[in-house]
Amino acid sequence: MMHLECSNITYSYPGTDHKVLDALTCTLSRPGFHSIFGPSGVGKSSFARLLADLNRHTFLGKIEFTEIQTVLYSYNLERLPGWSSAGAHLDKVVAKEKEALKQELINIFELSPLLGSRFHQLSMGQQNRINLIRYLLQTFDLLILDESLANVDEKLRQAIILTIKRIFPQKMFLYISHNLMEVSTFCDEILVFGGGSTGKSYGTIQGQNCCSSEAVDRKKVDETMLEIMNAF
Amino acid sequence: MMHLECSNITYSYPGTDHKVLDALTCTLSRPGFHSIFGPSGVGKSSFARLLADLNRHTFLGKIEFTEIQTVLYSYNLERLPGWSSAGAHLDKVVAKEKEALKQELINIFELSPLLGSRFHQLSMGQQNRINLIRYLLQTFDLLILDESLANVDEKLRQAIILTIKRIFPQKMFLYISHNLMEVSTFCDEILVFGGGSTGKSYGTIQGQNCCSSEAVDRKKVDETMLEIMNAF
Amino acid sequence: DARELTYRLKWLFNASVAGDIYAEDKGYFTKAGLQVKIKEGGPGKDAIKEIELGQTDFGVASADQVIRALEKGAEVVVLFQIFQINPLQWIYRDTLPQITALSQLKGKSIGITFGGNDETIMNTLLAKGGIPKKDVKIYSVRFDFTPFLTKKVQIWPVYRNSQGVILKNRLQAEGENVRFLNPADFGVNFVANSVITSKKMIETDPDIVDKFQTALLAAWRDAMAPANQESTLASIAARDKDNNAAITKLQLLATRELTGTQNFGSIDKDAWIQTEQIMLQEQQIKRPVNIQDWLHK
Amino acid sequence: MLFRRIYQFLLVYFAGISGLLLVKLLVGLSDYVIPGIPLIFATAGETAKGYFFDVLNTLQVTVLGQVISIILAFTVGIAGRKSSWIGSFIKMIAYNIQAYPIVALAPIIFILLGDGFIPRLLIASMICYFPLLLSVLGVMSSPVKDIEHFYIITGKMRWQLEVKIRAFENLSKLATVISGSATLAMAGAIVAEFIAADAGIGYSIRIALYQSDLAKILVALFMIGIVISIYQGLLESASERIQKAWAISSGN
Amino acid sequence: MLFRRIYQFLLVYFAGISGLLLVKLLVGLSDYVIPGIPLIFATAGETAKGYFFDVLNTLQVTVLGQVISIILAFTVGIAGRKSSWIGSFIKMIAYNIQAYPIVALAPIIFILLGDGFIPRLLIASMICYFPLLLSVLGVMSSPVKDIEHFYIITGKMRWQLEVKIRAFENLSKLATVISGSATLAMAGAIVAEFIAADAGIGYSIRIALYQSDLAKILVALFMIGIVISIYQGLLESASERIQKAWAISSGN
Ligand SMILES: Nc1ncnc2c1ncn2[C@@H]1O[C@H](COP(=O)(O)OP(=O)(O)OP(=O)(O)O)[C@@H](O)[C@H]1O
Ligand SMILES: Nc1ncnc2c1ncn2[C@@H]1O[C@H](COP(=O)(O)OP(=O)(O)OP(=O)(O)O)[C@@H](O)[C@H]1O
Ligand SMILES: [Mg+2]
Ligand SMILES: [Mg+2]
Repeated sequence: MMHLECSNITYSYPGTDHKVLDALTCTLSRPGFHSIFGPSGVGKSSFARLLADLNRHTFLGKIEFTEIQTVLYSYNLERLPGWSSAGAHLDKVVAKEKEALKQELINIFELSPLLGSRFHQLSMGQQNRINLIRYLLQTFDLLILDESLANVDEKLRQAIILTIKRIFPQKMFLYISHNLMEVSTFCDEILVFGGGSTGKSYGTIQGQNCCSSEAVDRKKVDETMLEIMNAF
Repeated sequence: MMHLECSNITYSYPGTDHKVLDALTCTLSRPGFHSIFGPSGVGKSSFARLLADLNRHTFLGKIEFTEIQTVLYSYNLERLPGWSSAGAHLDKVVAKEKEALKQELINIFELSPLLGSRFHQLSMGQQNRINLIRYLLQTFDLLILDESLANVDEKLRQAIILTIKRIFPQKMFLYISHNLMEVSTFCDEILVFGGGSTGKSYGTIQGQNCCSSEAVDRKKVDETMLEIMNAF
Repeated sequence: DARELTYRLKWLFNASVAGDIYAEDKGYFTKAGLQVKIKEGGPGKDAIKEIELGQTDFGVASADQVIRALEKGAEVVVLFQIFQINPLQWIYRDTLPQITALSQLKGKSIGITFGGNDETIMNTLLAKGGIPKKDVKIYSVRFDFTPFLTKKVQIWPVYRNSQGVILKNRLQAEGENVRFLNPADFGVNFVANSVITSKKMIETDPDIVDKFQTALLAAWRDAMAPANQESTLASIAARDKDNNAAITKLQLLATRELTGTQNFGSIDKDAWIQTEQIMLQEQQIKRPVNIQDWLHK
Repeated sequence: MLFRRIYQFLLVYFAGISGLLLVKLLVGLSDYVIPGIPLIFATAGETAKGYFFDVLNTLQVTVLGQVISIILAFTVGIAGRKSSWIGSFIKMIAYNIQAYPIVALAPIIFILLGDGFIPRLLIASMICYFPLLLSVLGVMSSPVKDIEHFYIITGKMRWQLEVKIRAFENLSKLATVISGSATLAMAGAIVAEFIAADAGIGYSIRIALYQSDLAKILVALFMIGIVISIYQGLLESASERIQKAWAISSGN
Repeated sequence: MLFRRIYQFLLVYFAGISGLLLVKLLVGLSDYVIPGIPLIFATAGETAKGYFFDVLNTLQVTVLGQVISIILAFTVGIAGRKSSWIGSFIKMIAYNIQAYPIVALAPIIFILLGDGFIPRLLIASMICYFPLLLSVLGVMSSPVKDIEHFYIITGKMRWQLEVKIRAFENLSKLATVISGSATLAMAGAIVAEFIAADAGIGYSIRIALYQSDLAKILVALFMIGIVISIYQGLLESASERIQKAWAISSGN
């Protein structure tokens, strides 16, 4: 079955001697909506960029993909080209056979009124959404969402996460977010990156992995949140 | 006393006929940590940019500042110039007499180990923090934080908010964020922008305005959150 | 024979090419059964190269060009020599005493175009006058006359029948008079422009060359005839819009003097030999080319 | 824009003339060194019309030459943007040819191309294209990471798209350079005419110089200035309109 | 970088020569039109050393001229970046002067400045500065909003800072243009010498042209090419090192 295994990853940016990742070992053992969680600057984005393009970086340790061919990395500062509307750009990068899926996602992402606008005319949350939707319409096995929904309101974000879980049960996602409750509620395996500038620690915590807002058991979520908090 | 009054603000971007703000009337009646809350694309940033630079925009309605001379607007996509370290840039823009305050903020913002790095070498949350701190060290009466802490982890963000409330009780802040619980817990007056693309509604809800994490009454926060949710 | 021939001049259309213009304008070529197109020259144009490349059939080149080309294996033949007196002379204000002996050049500031014919000629004059280079102030000439006009340089090289006329006229308008220093007066006969064609042309189409030469010579002779002055001026005016009638007339008079009136178009063999010798002396060429062998009968 | 250009040009031109006349007056130079006002007017009366048509003639070469150099600069700039060997090689050829002053290359060009319209056009384009190339290279070799990332990681990046993204992000820079290159093309055309042609204002300037007639040159400069101001102004207005159409006003 | 430049130049040069020789062979031309190999070698033997020093002489003017034009281009570009009347006026002057081919301006320059080193330098700088200006203008007139916002809203923006921010954000573009402008300065210096000077390789080319001596011109072109390749290569290495030092490698 699809899984990802990292052992003893140590990584520094070229020209620096600060270890951004220090002997990171972790496993994501199945498809699903997983997460990386941890304080600002702990190395989440660095790790994600490493996974997305192994060849561009030099690091110590081993990363093994099983049944994962295509890894995509999306982040919240991306932009679309400015010469035509967001909708036109979307049309360009989506294959014909995904038309139905595209329409469904556009509705859930509440993007239909915005498709005629140029990217720079959109609000930040709107930009986040139009960027993410185009990734979802590509071919991939593992998609990393690096704060890709950081500027979207919680309600809509929740709807989007639930949709992704429903539509892509066979794919692996790695959701990087600073919203503890959201991560605890909706994610499956949560890689917790802990420790600040001194030492680093890594661990995996099982999230509630809820698949609808009704299914949320607030108490259990609280437990998970506590577990994560203590992992630091 | 310091306050801000807007009546019947209607605004469209030049060249479009979509009313981004539609007859917005609101009041912020005292210094403190206030908030604008609402779904993505509702017009929060647009309103904030209007407040920050009245002269650059043409709009209908009236905005009145009382005892507010200097309005600053910060947002999460800002960058620092690349030719020297974040610390050096900070030193450049901070007046001598604020040195002590600067040191205090640096510690609370957990920035000391980062001062030697160039801006582009920082993680997103680190970039957010270094950007915000320089605004706090300027002279201002009203500071707008447009998702300025969007990419910072919750724990640190909470510490930062509490610090701001403690150190600047005489100033007015307008915090734009998508984190409902945080807004409900720590903000004073919450301007709720509601409604999506059809009609718009605006209202003010009183937040819990907690000044320490111990003081948080979870039940009351839940009530506020509910009130805000229903305001849509 | 309706074959179209081209004839490349060395310089712009003005009175100094009066005969060439006259030939085309008055149908001398057509009358000879030739179809000839004459093309204006200029600083970037080199008739010898064009002849070799087959871009033109006849052309005008200066003697030094011809000699240099021969040295490098080009096969061009001189048909006739347009100017009996080299138009390249030096102008000076009459505030200087008239130069009657070369020794008078001592101490003067003289313009020469480095690399140009005037350098070669002036060097020869100085050598002839026994004046060491350090005894004159040599000034490097560029394409504008300011140093002469502002009196920074006393003796300045000009083409006697074109710029020479213009300058003289301009200075006269300000009440200044000028004189010309003609190297020929001091025994330096450096040949100027001649009409040339390729050796191949002479071998393959001798009758065309003959007809061309005859027609052109006749045109030059007629153009220089005082009787035809008005019609020559009219032909020139149709081509040269940049000079006014008065100047053109003066230029034509000057040209007439340079082409000579008796031995019109004749090749001054001695002058050619002297030219070659001067160029050898001045190391413009490294080996003799026997120029006399390349002068058409 | 257009009227401002003309108006500004007149200001500069008459300032220049006044400066020259001042020098004339102060140093006491005669009319044949620096022409006086009456002479300038007389000369203008005689030659202005002819020169105007000469400049229009030159303008034709200018426009065509500019179009060619833009095409050339973009072709070479796009091909040379990669830091591959070929890219660096193309850049190198472009650089080297530039260092050779046209006056030295002209004889070779004439040998290979004969005379007429083509070498005139070639020289005009050669003078204009290199500065364009520099800008195009600068723009084309700096990635726009936040836009390109998606296309690269999904394997959708084509060189056409890369070029389009980079061009669009630097639209105003490229527009400045392209409309500015009009004057370069004009200068190039004039130089070409000066060296080689038998038409155009460059040719007329050569004759005036040969006659050492500064008054004529001043009239020619006036005509060149007025025509280039109009052309430049039109180009700028057009480029503004095109930019607006393609981009809708960008930035918030 | 440096060796690659030289090596590439040699490739281009010998390709060019081979092309010319091929034409010579096919059409059967004499040494006068296109010199043969023995003549080229003989000429090289006689003139190479002299020309090399001529080029070095020219290089001095080039370097100085380039420095001046960089200063000039930045001054005008910075002053002209605003869309104010003055900005547009400065731009307009810069544009207009450019359209006047140097050959037409030269007599005026000579009248005003006499002759010698100064006009040579001036002409070299004038030819080099305009393309630089275009790029500087392009860079200086596009705001970097996400960096400038803070300084504008807090009233800390000074023009120096604005310029610094925009220059820094476009460092690689400016570096391309500045190091590329070396060849422009060289071409400018050569043209200036061609028109005006009595030293430098441009002057030697003029003499060779008077004598229709293509072999000499080919040797001169070789010397120019080799020297400009070295200068260019050095500039590029230096600019790379400077960029690294100022920026640390930017981008993630
Ligand atoms: N290009 C770079 N060069 C050098 N150091 C870098 C670079 N990018 C990031 N870093 C450093 O690496 C560390 C990890 O950064 P990273 O962006 O991975 O953090 P993160 O966990 O994603 O944080 P955040 O939640 O704030 O985005 C930080 O200390 C940062 O300063
Ligand atoms: N420059 C612009 N030109 C035209 N329309 C714009 C422009 N900027 C924003 N808009 C539109 O105005 C509306 C409000 O945008 P605004 O950025 O104020 O939203 P917001 O409430 O801040 O949203 P978010 O939470 O996603 O940042 C959106 O529909 C957006 O598409
Ligand atoms: Mg990150
Ligand atoms: Mg916003």
